[in-house]
Parts: sequence; structure tokens; C-alpha cells
Amino acid sequence: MCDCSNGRDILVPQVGVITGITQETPDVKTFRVNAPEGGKLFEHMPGQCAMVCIPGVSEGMFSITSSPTNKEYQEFSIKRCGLLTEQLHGLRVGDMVTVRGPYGNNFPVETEFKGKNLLFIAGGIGLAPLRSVINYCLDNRENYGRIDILYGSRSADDLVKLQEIQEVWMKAPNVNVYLTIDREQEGWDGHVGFVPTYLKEIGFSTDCIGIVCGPPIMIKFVLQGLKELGFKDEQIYTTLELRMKCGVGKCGRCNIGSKYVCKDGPVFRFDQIDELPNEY
Amino acid sequence: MYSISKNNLDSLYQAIAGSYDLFMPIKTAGQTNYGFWKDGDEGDIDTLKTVRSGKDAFFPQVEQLYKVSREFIPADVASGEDAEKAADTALRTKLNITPGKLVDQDFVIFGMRPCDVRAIEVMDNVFLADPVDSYYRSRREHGIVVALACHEPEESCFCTIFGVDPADPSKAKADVATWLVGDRLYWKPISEKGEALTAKISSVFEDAADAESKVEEEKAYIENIAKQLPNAELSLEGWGAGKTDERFDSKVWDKVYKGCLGCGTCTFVCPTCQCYDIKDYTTKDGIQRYRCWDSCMYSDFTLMAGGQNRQTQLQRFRQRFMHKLVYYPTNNDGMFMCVGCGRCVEKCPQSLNIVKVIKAFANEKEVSADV
Amino acid sequence: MSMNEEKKEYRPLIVAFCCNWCSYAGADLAGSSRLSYPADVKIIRVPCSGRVNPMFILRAFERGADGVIICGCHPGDCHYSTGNYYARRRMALLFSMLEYIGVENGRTRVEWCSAAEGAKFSKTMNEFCEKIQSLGENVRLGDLRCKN
Amino acid sequence: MQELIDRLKELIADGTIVRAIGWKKGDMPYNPEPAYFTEAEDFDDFVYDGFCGANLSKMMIEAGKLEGKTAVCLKPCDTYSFNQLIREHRVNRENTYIIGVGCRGKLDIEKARKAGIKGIKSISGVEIEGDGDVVFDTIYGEKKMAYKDLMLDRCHVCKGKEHVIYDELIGQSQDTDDADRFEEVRKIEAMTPDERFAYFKTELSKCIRCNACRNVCPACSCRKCVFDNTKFDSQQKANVDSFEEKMFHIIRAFHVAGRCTDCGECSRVCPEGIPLHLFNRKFIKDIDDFYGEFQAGKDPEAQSPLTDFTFEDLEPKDAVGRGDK
Repeated sequence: MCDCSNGRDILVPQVGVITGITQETPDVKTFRVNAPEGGKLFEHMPGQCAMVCIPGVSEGMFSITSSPTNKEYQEFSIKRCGLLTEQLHGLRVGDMVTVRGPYGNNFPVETEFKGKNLLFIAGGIGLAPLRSVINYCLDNRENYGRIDILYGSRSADDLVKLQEIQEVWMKAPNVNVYLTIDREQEGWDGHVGFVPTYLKEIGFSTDCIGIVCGPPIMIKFVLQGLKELGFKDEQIYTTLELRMKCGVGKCGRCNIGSKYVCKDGPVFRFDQIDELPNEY
Repeated sequence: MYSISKNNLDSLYQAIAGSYDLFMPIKTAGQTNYGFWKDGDEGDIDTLKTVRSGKDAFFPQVEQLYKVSREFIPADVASGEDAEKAADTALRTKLNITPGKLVDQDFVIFGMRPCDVRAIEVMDNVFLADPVDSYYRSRREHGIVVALACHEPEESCFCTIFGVDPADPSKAKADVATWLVGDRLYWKPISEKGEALTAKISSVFEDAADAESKVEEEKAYIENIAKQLPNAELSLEGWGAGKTDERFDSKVWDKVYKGCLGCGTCTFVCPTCQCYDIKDYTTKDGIQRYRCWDSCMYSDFTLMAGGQNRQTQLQRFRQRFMHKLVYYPTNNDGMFMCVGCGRCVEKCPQSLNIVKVIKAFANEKEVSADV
Repeated sequence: MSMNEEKKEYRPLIVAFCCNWCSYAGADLAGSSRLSYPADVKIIRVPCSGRVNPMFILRAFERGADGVIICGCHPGDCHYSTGNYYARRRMALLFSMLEYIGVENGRTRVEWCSAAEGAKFSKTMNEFCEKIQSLGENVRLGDLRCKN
Repeated sequence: MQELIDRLKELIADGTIVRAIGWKKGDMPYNPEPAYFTEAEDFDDFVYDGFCGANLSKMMIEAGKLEGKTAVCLKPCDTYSFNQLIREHRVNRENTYIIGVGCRGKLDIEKARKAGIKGIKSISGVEIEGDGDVVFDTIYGEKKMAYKDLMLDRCHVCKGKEHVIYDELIGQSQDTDDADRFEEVRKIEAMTPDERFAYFKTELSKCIRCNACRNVCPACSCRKCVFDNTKFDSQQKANVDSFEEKMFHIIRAFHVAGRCTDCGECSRVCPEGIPLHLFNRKFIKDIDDFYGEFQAGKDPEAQSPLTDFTFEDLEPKDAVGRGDK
């Protein structure tokens, strides 16, 4: 899990340099992070997270949005919404942060997902963890069947990674991308409506695995929608997020029942979530 | 078995402190707490319950994890960018991380009660589980635990229901077991570490021919009292591994949490509570990252920018007891995260505690059984 | 700092909370009148002496200040009519409390100083600096973590 | 006690109140807990005896928001806190039915423990109506203590047994005031600065930052405490060997200065037995000395000394060094 062989404690981070910043939407920026001497900080699997910290401010768990197949750097897409993220958004290329990880489990891209059709459903910044999986699958295209991506956000301006979606994903073989925004907007000729409703309108067949991430309310209704379409709990995956401090299942914050989101998660299959007490 | 007169305890402390750091109950300003003993301190092993448990020995309330210092990078070496950008980068700094020091000297924890020794096992399951917490491990490797039998257990004690034996510390995972009987302390090393410690300080001990019989008498005395304690028969039925569904949605929580102030007294005096927070503190020469105890009872424990998952005191209260009596056993082969030391029973400002919770559920069952 | 280095002469660190309308202008006047006051005084401008939260003072000490002085308009002259009256009560109680917990008297001070009193400002600061210099480093209210 | 229970049941039965806040019997003879009572059978566990020391007035902040009237049992000293909460608009008087209960001083089980009493099975002589000694039946034999010797320190400097606000009174009180309220403060003031500093350092270094003093304090009714602010690195939970915890206690005392009724809950709940009331009492004494006698909570209309002033107020420089003269 974590490389402790170099004598570094699990709570002691590495230093990372910000080598690129992309303004995705008005309140989302994607940060590219490298080791100070160049190269990646660590290897990870799709769905895993890392603790990013500005010393003196705070530390937070963010999902790694770049794919493991990217051999050059790691990326974090971060929405500005609190104390730490506000400060992160103020950083510039060349600034240093500390990073530790990768933490948590990952999407079973090498086991359960292999050879299957995949349906990705994301809302807003919820695309961040899924993007890692999507790109991983596209880079190992032969291992997976049809890929459907349903992505929605509040407005066209809030669609994260729109350029990549249009230029890479839409052009990839056997990939269907469905975009939607919540409200009508000038210059948008795509679909308008909430993700769960759009999901039912499209009516995906149940021969695939559903991977969902987004705001809790969206997850709730998407889950209902998928069930109406005939999906089983065992067919649906999501990633959870709670407040975390240690990232290694010890500080006692992120547990839901006996499971720790940072260690046993963040990726859960819905039948696993059903067994947890309703506290997330 | 070795022995020393109670009047001579100071010379025992001195002997230990001569070779090791000695962490033991010390009385200051009317209260007994664990601390590093130095000449002149009032060692107090008569008080059964120190206010804080001995968990500080391995998991101190505050400890430094590492220090981050900022190193200035002058503009001209920053990069080959144009002048404006170079000026911009003039403020840039490089981060250097210096990890905190691990404990590398043996130290002695003296006078730990059997319940607190069991609590170390409970914490081991958390901190020594993969991935290992090296700060904790370094203390565990270098700590020599001298356990002390509980001469006269008190009414708030309920350790026996968790299988802790207050009469016989040699059954606990300690290095030395001791008994304070009358005016003598009896000392019995039970591990290699304990033998080594004993060998180093053996000159302070005196001969005691009747040691074995005295200790046996004491054991019988304590066992007899332990049986009479009001909570000796407390039943843990309905708690333990895999009981989440039965307990989580119970109506009983609503009745038992009402008085809870949301303070951290119970968690901070508890020998098994191990939740922590990680914080930064900015000083003139760098940022210190430290770890400190945290309490799941605090309203900001799980607070995130986007809200939190345990918003009400009821949820937080439930979390604490479910963690101790259900979640932890689920993850650790049924071992409870409570050792029955009774500190929360004595210290809760509002007189709520784990015993009341267990009893409230037991009563509820009777009620529902009647219906 | 290396131990071999010669111990520098002790210079106190003094934080002065100055009200924007009187004392800050007084400090300005002291400057433009070329009246000197020690460079050890770090001025923090506040809208009114009534803005000075007791926590500011304790925090200044915690972070390494050796003396804290609060300067405001003379009673009766507050820009906001009454701010300094409240400040006066608060500081009286706080200073008394600091004395009570065993902090040396004289580390804190309140001085009323108008915009026209550049000379008074300079004199006050010189006096206060001398006083703190004689009291020496603030140990009792400092945070050990800031001192290594 | 029976009179109190009967009256509360009656009030619920006739619809005057929906619920009552009182004390519920504990599992030990000395640990009753503050609790809500709504059903008639809830009152089977109702108790009011010498160990019911908790000040219930702060619970009315939350209870006052509930539907219907809530009855709350307040001891004479608790009514001051309640009045102060009314003054600060933190409780809903309309929604409250105050039952002033009698008091003969409240007990501190720590005092018994300090006297070596342990293994307690049952305790008698702690009833409100009684006047004899307290008798402990313990595993280690029977022990006896005078009621007075077992009393909380705060009860020895009682403000008086008169309720300053109530809807009805039940039960008799007995005077317990037998010490000078400011004696301890004067004793400290008479020490040298070094002694004073050493005294507070020793006491406060015991602080474990559990925040019990803050959370129990009826005057600490802020929705969000300044020490809970995440943007502020003076941590509310880390105790460090430095000025840190002194600052917490000074600031806390300062924030309640002029509002603290001296109910003594902070010292009662402190797990480390730190005499926290010494900070509050110092402020009270100074306020009395500087600005005239003032008892917070006595009169809900009175202006608090720290939100008031006179033109001739004492200058801060004259507030210190008074003992040196």
C-alpha cells in the first residue's frame, strides 16, 4: 500500500511541485503534480486518492484524476469550496505542496471490469475519480467492451475536462458520450435535464457495469434509475468521500460502521454500501 | 519474585530513573496523572485510577510528526523565465521536510493497572495494523511495562467482564507484574524485557521468603472483592462483532444521549480511545505538523466544507459507543474496545457513560420481551 | 543560530495597536516631525481601540512579543463616540488578570494619544521600550513552540 | 422529591407543559444524569437529591425551541444563569415553566473519594429534606461523612437560597454559605508574581483540553466558539506545555466576564479538578471593585459592566499594582 521501506512514516509526506494548472470551470482547477526531481511521486491505481497539503493551511484527501497509464505526472481536479481548496486555487506553477499516498482501494479494472461493457455516470466534480478509470480503460481499449459515459453538470461552464471529453473520449472507438446540463443555456445545443432523468430517457441495457460518482443527491436518484432499468446492486460501483485526516484507517473520522472509507474504500459496490449503517 | 519495602519506593524509582526514563503516576496539585518522574516528584501508586490513562506513554496527547521548513529560492536561479516571471517566482520557496524523531531509548512505564495494559493491546490492533504507525511502534518497542495489581477495586470498575484480571497482572501483556501488599511491593518479571530491567536494578530489592504466599493471599483478596463490584455481572449480550444492524437504528440511543455536552472528557480519559487529529502550527522557523488526540464527541470532528456525516450529538454519541462495542470487535475478532477501567464513569460531567449505555439496552430488551 | 555566535544585544519586540483616527495619525506626525521612536515597535493599525480583542494581545505575546501597547483617542474624542470607553474597561480587567496569573506588570500599557500629539507618541514609545528592555524577554506568556 | 414528581406529572396531565427537564436516577447512587421526562412512567426514574448538582438552565436553549412548554427544575443558583440567558435572548421564557427547587447544598463525590471512600454500594442521607450525616455502605465497610464536608466548594460560598426567577417553588432550602467568596482570590493576590505564576502553571498544566468547562458553562452559549475556528491555529484540543492552555482559560473567562453568575459548573465538571472559578471570580471581584457591585443574572434588565461605561472609569494603568502600594 504505502512505501514505508525508506523509513518514512506513513504520515510523513513527499514534496510535490505543481507543474501545470488548468482552469477547467470557474471553480475547478486541475493541478499537475510532479516530484521535485521530475517524474511521478508514486504509482497508483484508478480510483485511489492522495492527501494533498499546503503546509500551514490544511491537508485534504483528493482523488487522483489522472490515469495510471499516464507515465509523466499525476493530476488532481479540485473544486474551490473550503479553506484548503481556496488556498490551493491560489497556487501557481512552481509552487510546492506535500503529497502522501496513494490511499484506499481502487476500481477493479483488472478483475471484475475486464471484458465488460462499462457505463460511467458522473455529475459535476464527480467526474474526477471516474476520469482516471475512463482513461485507463481507453488506454487498454482491447480489455473492455462498449463504454458509455453520461456526464452532467449545473451548466455548460461547469463541465470539467470538456476539451478532453470532446477531443479524446468522443473520438475513441466504441465509446458513447452523453452530456447534459441542468438548465437551458444560450449556446448549448445538447441535452438539458438532470442526470437521473436523462439516464432513464436513454435507457441503458443492463449488460454493463455502472460506475457512479457525483453529489449524494444525484447518486441517490441515479441508483433508483439504474434499478428501474433492471440493474442489480452488484453491478453498480461508486466512490464515497468523508472527512479524513490520516488516510490509513486510524484517525477514526471516516468510518461508516466498521468500514473506513480511506482504507476499505473509497470504491464500494452498492451491495456493500447497503450493509453499512446509514451514516454517509 | 523480588520485593521492596513501600518506604523504599523512592529508591526504586531512582534506580529505574538512573538507567531509563520513568513514566509513572505522579501526584501534582491534588491529582494523579502519568508523567516522567524526576527526583522530588511524588510518585503515587496508591491511587487506583489516574485521571488520564497511561496511554500517553505510547500515544501522547500531542506529538510532532515532522517539520516543514521553507527555503528561499532567489529569483535568478528560479528558472529561465522572463524578468517579470522571475520576479514573480522570487517569493517561491522550496519545502524541506524533517520527520520527527522516533523514540530510540528504552523507557519504563511503572504502575500500570491490568485494564490499562489490556488497553495497549487494543491500541496495538490499530496502530500496528498495516500500515504501521512508526511513531507508535518505536514507543512500543522501547517501552517496558511494569503492571500493578489493583489492591482495592472500586465500584466504577468493570474490567472483569472484558476478561481482565485485576488480581494478577502477570496474565496481562506486561513485562513485569507487581503487587502492593501492605507495606511491601512484590516484583515479578514475566518477559525478557522485564528480566533485563530487573537485572539492572536488582540491588534495590530485598529478600522476601514469604513472597509467593503473600501474593497468593492478595490475589484471593482482590478476586473476592472483584466479585462483589456492582457491575461485575454486567452482560455484554447483544454487543460485539456484527451487531451493527441490531443496534444502530435502536430507539434507545435517543434516550441515553440527551445529557451529552459534546465535550471530550470521556475520550481523553479513556485508555483505548485513539482517534486523532493532525494539525499544523506555524512558527518563525517552519511549520510544525503535530498529531493530537481528538474526540468523536466534538461537533467539528467530521466537519467538511460540504457538510458532515454525523451532524447531531445523537449520531456522535452513538458513534463512540458503537465503535467501542460493535465496530471495533467486528474488525478485531470480537475484542471490545473497552477495558472497564471506569474512568468515564467517574469523570463524565453529566454522568453518562458506557455502563449506562449497556444497561439501557439490556433494560430495553426486557421491556420489549414483556410486550 | 549557532551557539558560538556572540549573543546579540537583547532588543525587545513590541506590538503597538494604534487607533486609525488618533494614535496612528500621531505616529505619522511623530515621523514627519522627525521625532524618533525605537524600531522595535511594530505598529498594527486598528479602526478603534475598541477593536482590540484581548485575544489579540495574548496572541501577540504567544507569538513572541515582549510588550504590547494599545493607543487610542483620548476618552471623549473617540471617532465612534464610545469605542475607547469600552476598551478602557476591557483593558483594565485584562491587565489585572495578567497581573493575577503572575505576569510582570508593565508588559502591557494603554495610552491615549491624539493626532496632534506626535511628541507624546514618540515619548511614550521610548519609555515603553525602556521599560520592556528592563523587564527582559517575555517568557511567561510565550509559546514554547515559537521559541526554538 | 415526591411532591415535585407529583406536581410535574400533574402539569403534564393538565397540558400546562409537554415535558420536564430534571435528573434521572443513575446506575450508581451518586450519578444522576440530566434528562427529559415526558411520559408518566419516565418519572419512575426521576430523582432529586444532593448529587443533582448539574445546572439545567443551559439545556433550555435547545428545549426552548421544541414544540410546547418545557418545565425545568432550577436550584436557586441556576435561576441566575437562566436570567442571564434571558438577558442574552438565548432562551425562550414563554416556552419555559420554571420550577424552583429547594437546595441544601450539592455534593461532590470526589470529596468522598479524596477521603478514601471507595467501593460504594449505596448512600443514604443525601435527600433534600434530610439534615443528618451522609452514610456510605461500601464493600470495605460503612463510612460516614458530614453533609457539609461532602459539599461542592461552590456551595460554601452560596449566593443565597432565593430563586430570582420562577413560576412556582417546591421544597425547602437550607443555608450553606459559610465562607467568603473572594477569600481564595485574595489569597492568590497576596502572593508574589512568581508564586502566582507557579500556582497557575501547576494547576493549568493539568488541563487536558476536553472543553467540558466550556460546554457546560451556561454563559458559553455561542453557536460557534472562537476556539473551534479552523482558521485559527490555537487549538482547542492540543495541550502543550506552554502558554496555550492559559490563554484558553483567560479568554474563556474574559468572554464570560460580566455575564458569569459564578455558578461554579466549570470547576465542578473539570476532570482534573482545576479551580477554574478562580478566573471568573477574579473578574467578578475586579468588576465589583472598579465599577461597583454587580451580580450577573440577578436582574435581567441590568446593563452588563462590559457593555457599559462611565466617563470617569478607572484607567488600565491603575488597575494593576494595587497590591504593591
